[in-house]
Order: sequence, then structure tokens, then C-alpha cells
Amino acid sequence: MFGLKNTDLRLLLIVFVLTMAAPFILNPFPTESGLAQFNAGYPDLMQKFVIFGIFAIGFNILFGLTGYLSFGHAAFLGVGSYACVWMFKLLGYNVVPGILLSIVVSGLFALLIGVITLRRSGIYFSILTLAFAQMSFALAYSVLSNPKFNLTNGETGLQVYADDPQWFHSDRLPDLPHLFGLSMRATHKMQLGAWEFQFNAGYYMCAVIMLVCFYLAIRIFRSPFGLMLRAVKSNQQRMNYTGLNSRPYTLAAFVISGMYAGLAGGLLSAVDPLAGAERMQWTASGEVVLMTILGGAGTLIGPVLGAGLIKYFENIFSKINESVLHQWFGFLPDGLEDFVITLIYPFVGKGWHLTLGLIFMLVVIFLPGGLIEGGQRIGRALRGKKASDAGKSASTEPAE
Amino acid sequence: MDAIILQILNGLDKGSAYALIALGLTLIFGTLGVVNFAHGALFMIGAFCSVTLSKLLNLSFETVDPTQKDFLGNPLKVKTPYVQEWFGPEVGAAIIDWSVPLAILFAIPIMLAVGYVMERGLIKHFYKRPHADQILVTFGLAIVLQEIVKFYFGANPIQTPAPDALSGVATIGGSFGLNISYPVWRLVYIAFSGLLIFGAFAFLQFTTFGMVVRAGMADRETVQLLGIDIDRRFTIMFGIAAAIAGLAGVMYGPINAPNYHMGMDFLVLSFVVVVVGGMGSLPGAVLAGFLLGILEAFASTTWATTTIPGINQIIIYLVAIIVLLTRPRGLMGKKGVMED
Amino acid sequence: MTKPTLSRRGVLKTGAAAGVGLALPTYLSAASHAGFTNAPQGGTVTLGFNVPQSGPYADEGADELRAYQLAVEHLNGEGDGGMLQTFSSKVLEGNGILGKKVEYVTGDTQTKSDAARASAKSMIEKDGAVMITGGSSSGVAIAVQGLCQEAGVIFMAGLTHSNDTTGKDKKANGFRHFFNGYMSGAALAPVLAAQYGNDRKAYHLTADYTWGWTQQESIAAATEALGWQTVNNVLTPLAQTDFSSYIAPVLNSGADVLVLNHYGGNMVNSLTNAVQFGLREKIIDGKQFEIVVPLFSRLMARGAGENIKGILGSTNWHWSLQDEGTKAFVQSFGTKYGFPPSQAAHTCYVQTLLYADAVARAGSFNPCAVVEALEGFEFDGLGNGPTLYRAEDHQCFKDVLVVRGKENPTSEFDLLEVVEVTPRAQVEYAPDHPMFAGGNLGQCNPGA
Amino acid sequence: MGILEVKNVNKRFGGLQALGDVNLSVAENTVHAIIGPNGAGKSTLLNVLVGKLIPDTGSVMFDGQSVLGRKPFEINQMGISRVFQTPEIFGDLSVMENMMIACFAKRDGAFKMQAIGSMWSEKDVVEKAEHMLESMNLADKREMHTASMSRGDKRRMEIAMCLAQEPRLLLLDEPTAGMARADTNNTIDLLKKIKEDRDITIAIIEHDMHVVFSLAERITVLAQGTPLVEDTPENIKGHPKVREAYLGETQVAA
Repeated sequence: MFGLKNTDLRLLLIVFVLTMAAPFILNPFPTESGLAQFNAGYPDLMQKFVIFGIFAIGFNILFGLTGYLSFGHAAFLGVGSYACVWMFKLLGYNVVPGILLSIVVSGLFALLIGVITLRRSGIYFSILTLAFAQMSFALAYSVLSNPKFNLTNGETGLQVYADDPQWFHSDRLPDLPHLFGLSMRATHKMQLGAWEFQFNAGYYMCAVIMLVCFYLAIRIFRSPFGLMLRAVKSNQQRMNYTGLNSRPYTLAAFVISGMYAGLAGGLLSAVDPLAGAERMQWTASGEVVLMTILGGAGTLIGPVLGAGLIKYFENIFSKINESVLHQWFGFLPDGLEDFVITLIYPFVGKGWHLTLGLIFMLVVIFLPGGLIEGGQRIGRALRGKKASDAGKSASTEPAE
Repeated sequence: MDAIILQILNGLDKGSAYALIALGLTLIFGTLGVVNFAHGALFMIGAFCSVTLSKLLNLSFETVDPTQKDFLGNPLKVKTPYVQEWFGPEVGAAIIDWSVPLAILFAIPIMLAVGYVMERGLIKHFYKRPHADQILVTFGLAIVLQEIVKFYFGANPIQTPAPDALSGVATIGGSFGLNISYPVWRLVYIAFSGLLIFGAFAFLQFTTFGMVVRAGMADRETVQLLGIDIDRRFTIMFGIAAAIAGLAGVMYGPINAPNYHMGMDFLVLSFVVVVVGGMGSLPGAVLAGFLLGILEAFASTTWATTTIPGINQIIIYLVAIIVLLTRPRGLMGKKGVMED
Repeated sequence: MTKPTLSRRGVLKTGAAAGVGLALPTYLSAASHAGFTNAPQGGTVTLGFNVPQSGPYADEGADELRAYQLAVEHLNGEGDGGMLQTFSSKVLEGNGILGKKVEYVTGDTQTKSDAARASAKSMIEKDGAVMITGGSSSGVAIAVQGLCQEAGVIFMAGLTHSNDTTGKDKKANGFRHFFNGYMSGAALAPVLAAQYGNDRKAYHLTADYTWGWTQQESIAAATEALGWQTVNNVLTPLAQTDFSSYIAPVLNSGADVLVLNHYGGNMVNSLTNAVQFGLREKIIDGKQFEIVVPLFSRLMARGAGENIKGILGSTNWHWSLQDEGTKAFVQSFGTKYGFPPSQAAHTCYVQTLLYADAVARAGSFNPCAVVEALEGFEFDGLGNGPTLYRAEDHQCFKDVLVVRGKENPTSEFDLLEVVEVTPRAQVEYAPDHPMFAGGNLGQCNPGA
Repeated sequence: MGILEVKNVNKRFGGLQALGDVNLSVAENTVHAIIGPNGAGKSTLLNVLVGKLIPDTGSVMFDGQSVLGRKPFEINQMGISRVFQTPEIFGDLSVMENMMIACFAKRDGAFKMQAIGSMWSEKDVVEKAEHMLESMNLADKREMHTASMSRGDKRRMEIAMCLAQEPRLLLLDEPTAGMARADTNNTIDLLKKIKEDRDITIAIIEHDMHVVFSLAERITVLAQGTPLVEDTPENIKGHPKVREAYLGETQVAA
């Protein structure tokens, strides 16, 4: 079905079920329980999961397949965001033109940068992309936001003002981004006993787009083009002496992944109409690199998992403060309670970066293939295969 | 003329920091083949060695002075550092005053140890792993180190002033008809960096240890075939690279107050410096460091920013792009390094 | 948050997809509830404290959080009550807000617009926060203020000094207690003229982003009105750490005053560098060279160490003030944490009290009722003298402090001395002042 | 008129004359060996032929068309395939995938964007690849990662990939270097079989005289960047100049 092999189809179905049922899956704890802190099933975070999933899927098409490590992909995300908000400002809050333009603009931008940066490979390529992205960031943050020519609105971020033209806006339409009238913020809350689940229009739109992107990524991975990209990573010399021109292949991959990034940026604006320059900073580029490696570069689903994990930490762990800890451990005797909290406190709340850093290290030390390898190991352990046997199959199976 | 020389000095000053960090990065890369994203963190740890020393020297006991009141209206507790108690007020004050130069002695063993532990405990296991893995693990380590420092020292910058004797302004070039005033400590920093760079090169050039290391950088297998334990030497080299970054950090403290994220601030730039210099080339790293420092200084002048708005923000990246497009392996890079 | 006409369809669709065979879903919509976002349920009300916990402003964020915790204690009737005793409005009784116990959630803005909005959204969408407050930079404040307007909750800004927060980017649901760039200029200029004379040439170094520009504009305008000349204004990148190449040209520019429109780490470094280059020892045309830092904060002053001595600047509040409100606040903060509060802590504490008071006076958590209660509200006893929340732009008008770095501090907190308390009348401006023009407050949005 | 015509090619590296006035003609459907001592310029010549180096002067014509100034992939698409001294294959891909890449390159040219359809649904390519593997005795290793193959298998893999492209000229750069005697003989047999099975021209650069004399129909001897003699193997064996310049030392080595 869908032109996919069984294993790929199964993967796609799993992702489909997971994304569609995310509001349930991510909210396993009753609203009033102490563990509700760990619930991630609210619109903003669910949107972030799938949007950064798209970003990572796209990045993986470049990095995972060709091995070209771009350190400037956030620039495309940022350009996409700006393009989308500009459509809101000029045309109105319908997200369709904004998202389309964000893909087109970031594609063109990627083409321009790709033509220049792909003249080099290895770390030289990485630094070239980094340089372009940092320049874009610096310009967006200050120079391009000067009062005479305000393209980005600098530090504050580009947003829609009441006096913007919005040619196709009408009073009947929501005053927020919408899909032909369906507000991206429209949320249905379902109360089920002690649980509350939220179904958000913006999330489902992004989720559907992510499924399409994921599906396309599978097709690309399995296509002759995908094979050529893996050839680029494996041995460019042999590729050239096999009569293949590696440059247009890598450029195409670069542009495609730039368009994925731009789409992600456009969606970020679509669910929240403000585009900030920090989205283009090197740390943001680094983030998608980390997501991809953390999940498992070159695998289909890994980058999405990596994106989810990092966003989860950023949004959930950062919110665990001292009073939350006291709630959790209130049942312990006072002295012990304080002791436990002293132990945990540095790793949560304002210490969430520390935990994230430790996770990076642990994953890369113990699971060189990223989270996916962890999953495979667990899967193998469950199936009870012999270790030697399993190691062999892992090395010969094509990246999944 | 004065203005130009001033900006050259400023450039040398910035360049010193870039060059020292880039030198260490290149040493680690050249010897171990490891992309060390935690190198900025080593620079930061160096700076915090001097913060720690100055805190230690300022360890005080409290006496209550009933004549003064604190902000809550309670009697004021007056703090007297132990060093002043032990060595007398004047000597004690002088020791505290000279805490930054003293921190050099304090930092060398610490940085060597940090480098050694890092290499043996972590980096060692990543020699054969892809560069992406190295980046992830060292980046994770950088975050961890940075957060630990933040946990103990807070996020705000902490002043580590230069000794009074070295914190004034020097007037130089009078005999050439120039009138340039420049902070003494910044001149000290330039001189110190020059010495350190010179020392590192001399060490590699003229000692047997250095010669073995250089040979190992060029061809690891052959050196190993000769029965030399090159790994152990590379570990020591890692320690030395860490110490260079650390000393750069110690001495940088009085120029800009150390904060926990200063390493990250320098990290990206120093990678650009290394690559512009050419991966694996030590002279390239130093040259590119100074070059980019000077260019950055000149791009910040009003003349430059009015000619091209925003040039000061992008100059380094712009130069990096131009250099890499015209010289594929940077200024002095060798063929085949990090191109796979 | 749902739009009535369309939510029904959306609800039916998702309901049908997800709710088949499950218990009948309860619809939360405008009709069945109090009519505003996150109307408090049960015996508690949740406030969202959105402060920088990572990044360069983390210490300031930590101090803000301390103040919020203190405010919550006081509102719930714990502790010594702090400024509740000195506050001119007496409707708060220490039994929470409208009898509901105050609970709070915290988030990390990272001093990035995106992250701040994400964390504010999680508080609104997940934790049901009915008010968001906090922040340590104007970009974040404006971004979060915009979000709160869209979502239909109240935003009580933390530390934000840009004119735009209550100018170009003002929003009906947003309120700022902190002062702004214009007020800094208006308060500082007369003191500068009095101390340094009317015939001065100023050289500005300005952080190259919105806040820097508006502050530079404000200070330049205010000082020029008193006869000063602005020799040059140089924009410095936000990420700059070493300002030497910007400081060096000052020496030969003929200027005799350097104005540093920097904040946070930028300010610490640029001031340190300026002092390093011996600017303060210079005599230009017989006049002592001076450095001015228009926006001071004690936490930053601490970072700048010795360099701060004798430097003039303005601040929203300082713990050494001797009014009853300040004394009560410092007493209760100092007793709890062992050191005096910063101006960021003060403004956050006051904002929480003001919000609670407005709810109590309005008798409702409905944002529109709160807006109505806060607009044009006159109060006293919160540390800044008689204060007005102006209806036209939701900016507080109060006295502004001009301070100087202390020469002989008695403790590590005693870094600033108050030179002058500039009366409120002197820093007031018309709501349509050109520096604040272009914005539109809009209508209060209660959400749904 | 040979299929490959090298005329007056000169190449200098700084002060070193790597190739001096090289003239070479490789006749179609022959096996032509180029031999010479280390530093004779064999590799430089090869790199000129495949477009990796551009000579200072002279011309290189393949089937009447100049190869100079073309990139390696273009020259390959003209019909020249190269086998490297150490096998260059796609190590992290499976044997079948390696072969398919070559088949795609033959069918679709240097670049074709086929990003959506599955590569396995390209029946003609799959069939051809399977056929190639079959004929090279690699079919049983179909799913193996090529990096884990033996040296001999890697060599066979590389040659198979080149053949899948149906080249008119196959360039072999010391194909048996570093191989054990048994592997070397296998390779010789393989090349003989290849030659028997199809119309193909083979140019081989080789050190090992055993290989050269087993395969070559004509031999060119290079010394110091210049062709010394060109003749049949029989004549070369007895040629005094060659003995002096070259064979003497290798026989000692052998």
C-alpha cells in the first residue's frame, strides 16, 4: 500500500496512530495527580513535537543520507517563519499561503546557500553553513529591523499589527491564524473521569503535514535518489568514477531539507504568529543536529524521537520547581524530604540543561546509534535473540 | 595613525584569545582526531579557576560591628579575609590583589588534570567514532560543565580585577610621535599569549616529546610501529591543550568579567578560526586567530559600520566564507584532513 | 479560546474521532463557563511565573522567582504580609484571591521570545494559569504580552524598559509597572546637567536591538533638550563581549561623556572596558570625562564590581529607600532569603499584588474586569510613592530614582546610592508622544 | 587509429617533469598494459586519462572525442571505467545496492531526480544488477555490507560494478596489488573471462609481471615520464633497454 514495503508501511502506521492519538498518549496522568507535571498532551508542546519532527526529518535527509553536516539549518527555519508571518501581514491570517510561501522562500534560500557551500565538504562545509546562518541571524536581529527597512522586527520578532494591510482579512474570520476559518487555536477539551484530553486544530493540521512529510521521507529513502544520497555518504570518489555527478544530488538533498526546515518554520508561525530571530541562531541549528544524532542519524523515525525528547525536556523539566518537588515528596519525613529534594533539584527546573547535557553524553556513550539503537536492543531482548546473532543483523540491515 | 594602531592592538588582543583557544583545538584535533566542542568550556573553567582562587583568598571570618547596621537594621557583620589575618593587612591585601597572576600557578595543575581526566575518561572512547558522535558527546560535556559552574557561581559575571599595578593605562609610542594610551593588562595579555604560543611551538619543535607528537600527528601508525606509546603522549598533549585554553581563560578574566557561558561565546568563533586557519595546522590557527581579531576590530570602527551597516556583526563569517571558497583548505590547511 | 462558530464543527469532528465509545465528553466553551480563559475552578487559582532560569539573566530570574514566592505567601496569608500592610488598597485579606488559594507554576523564558512564548503557552494550556507575569527583557515581554492578548489572559510585565512595551506594542491585556527609556531620560537629564554642566558632548554606545534604540533615542532627546550635544551613536552587536574596539575611538572623538545604552552582560563588559581604557581619568577641554549608564540594576552593578563607583544612572526602585512600603518589603524579603531584593524582584512582587488587588476589587478573574479595575488605578504604599496605572497605555507613572555607584560600600549589596528621587510629574508624557506612537491598545480579550 | 589516443602529453609538478611527451595509442578490443618502475609516471598518466589531472600540453582523445577538461563522471559516462588500486566501493551499502548504483548510472546518466518511486520497482535495473551479481559469483553475498567482504571479493565487486556500466575502456590500476598469489590468479582468470565474453578494451597499469604477461597483448614501458618502448609481450621480454631499466629489478623482487 502507498508504494511501501511492509516494514515501512508498518512504521508509517505506527507513526500515524501515535500522532493521531497523541493527546491521549501524552496525557497518561490524571490532571490533579502529582505526576500531571509529566503530561505533555497540551497543544503547544504537541505542536512543537510534530513541527520539530518535520525539521529533524528534513535535516536527516541531508545529514543522515549524504553525511553532510549542516550547522546552519536554523536559517531556513527562520526564513520560513518570516515568510509565513509576512503573508499574515499582507494577505490575512489564512495559513495556506503562508505555509506555501515559507516552503518556496526557504527552498530558494537553500538553493542559493547550497550552491555556494556545497563546493566544500566535511567540516569546511559545516563551517560555511554555520557562517551563512550566523550572518542571517545577525542581520535579522539588528540590521534588517531598522526603522527604514523593517523586514524582521528584530529582537521583538515579526508579528502582525492592527495597521497591517491584511487584504483578504474579513471580520467573519478569526483574528488569529486559521485554515479557511478553522482557528489554529481551536481546542476541544474532553473530560474523562480524572483525565482531561485536548484536541487542537493546529496540532492536527501539523500532525497531518508531518505524516505527509514522513511518508515522503520514506519514499525518498527508498528511491533511487535516496540510494544515490547514501552513495554520496559512502564513497564520493567511487561515485564520481561511476559516472555520477554528486553535486546535483547533494544540492537537491540540501534544498529538500531546507524546504522541510522552511515548512517547519512556516508551521511554527502558523500555530503562533510571531517569528523571532533567535530561531536562526547557531544554537538552534545545533539543536536539530543534536535531535538527529540523539534519535539516530540515518534512521527514519530516530530524528523525530530526538526532537520529541529535547522539546520534552525543554518544556516539561524546566517547569519542575521546588514547590512541585515538595508536593511530590511531601509524604516523606521532613529531613528525608529535604535531602531527596536537594539531590534532585539541580537536575530539574532551572537545571534542565544539565540533565539534557547528561542525556546527550549517556546516549552517545552507551547507544552509539541513538535512541533507535536503544529501541532495537530492547526489541531484541524481548524477542530473546542471541546477542551475536542480533549484532549481525543490525549491521547488515539497511538503515531504518 | 593613533587610531589605526589602537585598533591593531585591540585586534591583537581579541586575536590572542582566539588564537590560544584555536591552538588548543587544533592540537587536540591534530593529535587525537577529535572535534572537541567542550574546548570553550575549558577556557571558561580556566577563568573560573581564578574566580575560585580569589574566593578562596577572600575567605573571611565575621566580626560584629555594633556601630554599623546592615540592610535589615541588625548589627553589621564585618568580614576580614583570613589571609589578611594571617599575613597582616597589607601583605594579605597584596595577595588578594595579585590573585589573577597567582591563579596561573593554581590553574596549570588543575587544567592539566581536567584535560587528563577528560581524555582518559571520555574522549579516549571516541577516537574511532564518527565526528558527529564526538560533537554530541563533547557538546553534552560542555553543557554539563557550564551548568555545574552556573550552579555554584550563578549566571551573573564575576569581576576578577587585575592587580592595581597592572590595571592602569600605559602611554606608548611617545618616542615615535604617537600618543596611544592602552590598558596595561591588555598589553600583558598580548605578551602573555605571545609567550604561550611561542612556548607551545618551541615545545613541539625542540623537545623529543614534541617531535614524537608532531610525527604522530603526521602519521600515527608509523610512530606506533616504532614502538612508541603515542597514545600516552597524546593524552598529555590533551592536558597541555586544556592548560593553554585554561590559561587563556585565567588571563582573560580582568578584561571581561567571567561568566558561565563565556566558553560558548568563544566556541563558535574559535571553530571558525581553526577552519579558516586550516584544519590541523597549528601556525594556521594562530595566524587566523590574529587575522580575524584584527579584522573584527577594524570592522567595528564607525567608518566601517557607516560604509556597510552591520559589517561588524558579520565580518568574521564573511571572511570565513571568502577564505574557504578561495582556499579550499583554509589558509594553511593540509590535504585530506577532515574532508570525509 | 475557541471561536464559537467554528469550534462546534471542530469539536464534533474531533469528538467523533476520539470520543467514540467513551464517556460523553464535556464541552468547555464560552456558553457553559465563566466566559474567559482558564476561569479558576475549585478552591485555587493558578498564576504563571515566566522568568529566565537559564541564560545570562538567570540570576535576575531567580530573584524574580523569590519575589513571586513571597508574594504568593503574603496573598495566602502566610509570612508577615509584606507590602500588603502598607498598600493603599485594603481589599486583600490574606485569604488568597477572592477566597481562592493562590498556586503557581513556573517556566523558563531562556530570554528568547520563542521559548518564553512556549513556556507561557504551556502554563495557559496545560496548567490553567489565569495570569502570566515575569521576564527580564523587552523582547520577551512584548512577545509574551502579545500571546496573552491572543489567549485572553492578563500579562503583568516583569523587568522591561523599552518604550515599545507600552508604546508601539502595547496590548489591552498587558500591564507594565516598571519604568521605561523615556522616563530614564527625563529623570536623568536634569541631574546630569546639574552635575556635569549643560555644555557636554555625549558619545553613545547602544546595544543594537529595539530596547537599545528606544533608550538611546530617549536619553539623547532629553539631554539635547538641556544643551548637550550628541557626538556619535555607535551600535554594538548584542553578542559582543569585548567592547575595546568601540571604546578606543571615544578617546579621540572630542566627547566628554560616554553613555552606555547597554544592559546585563553587555553593560558589565562595556563599562569594565571603558574604565580599563582610563576614560574616567581623562580631562577633555578642562572637563572631567564621565560615564553614564542610564539603566542600572544592582545585580548588574555587582557584576561590574569596582567599575561602577561614581557612575550615574536610573533605576526603578532600590532597597535603601526609606518609605514604609520599601521597608516592609525589604524586611520580609531579607528575613526569608538573607539579602535585599533587586529592582526586578520588587517590580514582580508589586505586579502580583496589583493583579490580586484588581481581581479582588473587580470581584472577578475575568481579564476584562481586571483591565477595568487596573486602568486609571491610583495607589500608594508599594515603594514608589503615589502611582498611577494609566488607562491609555497601561504604563505605571511614579517617581524615578537617579542613583550613583557608591564609593564606599558597606556590604556586597550596598552598591548604589540614591542621588535624587525625580518626581512623577517630571517623567510623565502624553500617551501619543512620538516615541510611543504607532501602537493600538485594542480591546481587552477574555478569551473563551 | 586506437580507441584511446594520447598525444604529446606533458605534465609538470613544480620542477618535476611527471610526464614528458607521452604518446600512446590503445587499439580497440585489446588488452594494453602500461608498466614501469615506481615514479615512472604511471599513476599520473592514469589520472590524466580519467580527468583527475589536466595535462599542461597535449591531447587525450577517446573514440575521437577529447577527454581533457572533463570531470571524472563525464569521462566515465563517455565509456571509461576505472578500477582503483585499493578497491573503491560503497562500503556501508549492500552488494546489491552497490551494483544497482552502477546500473542506475548506466541507465540514467550522471544525474536524474527520481525521488519518489522505490528503487526496487525499477525492474530493469534490479534484473540487470541481479544478473551481474550472478555472473560474477556474488549473488550469494547479495545482502552483505561490502565493507565486510574479503579483499578479493571487494576487487571482484568493483570490477563487476565497472562492467555493469558496459564501458568501452576499462582502466585497471594495479588490480592485484597486495593480493596473495591465489587471489591474483583468480583475478587474472576473471579478467581473461571478461575479455572473452565481451567487446571491451582493457588498459592495465601493473607492477606484477606475471599479471602483465598473462593478460597483455601490447605493453608500453614508461620510464621517467616518457614511453620507452611499446611492443608485444614477447618482444618486450627480450628488449635490452627494458631489462636494463625495469625488468631486472622486478625479477629480483619476484
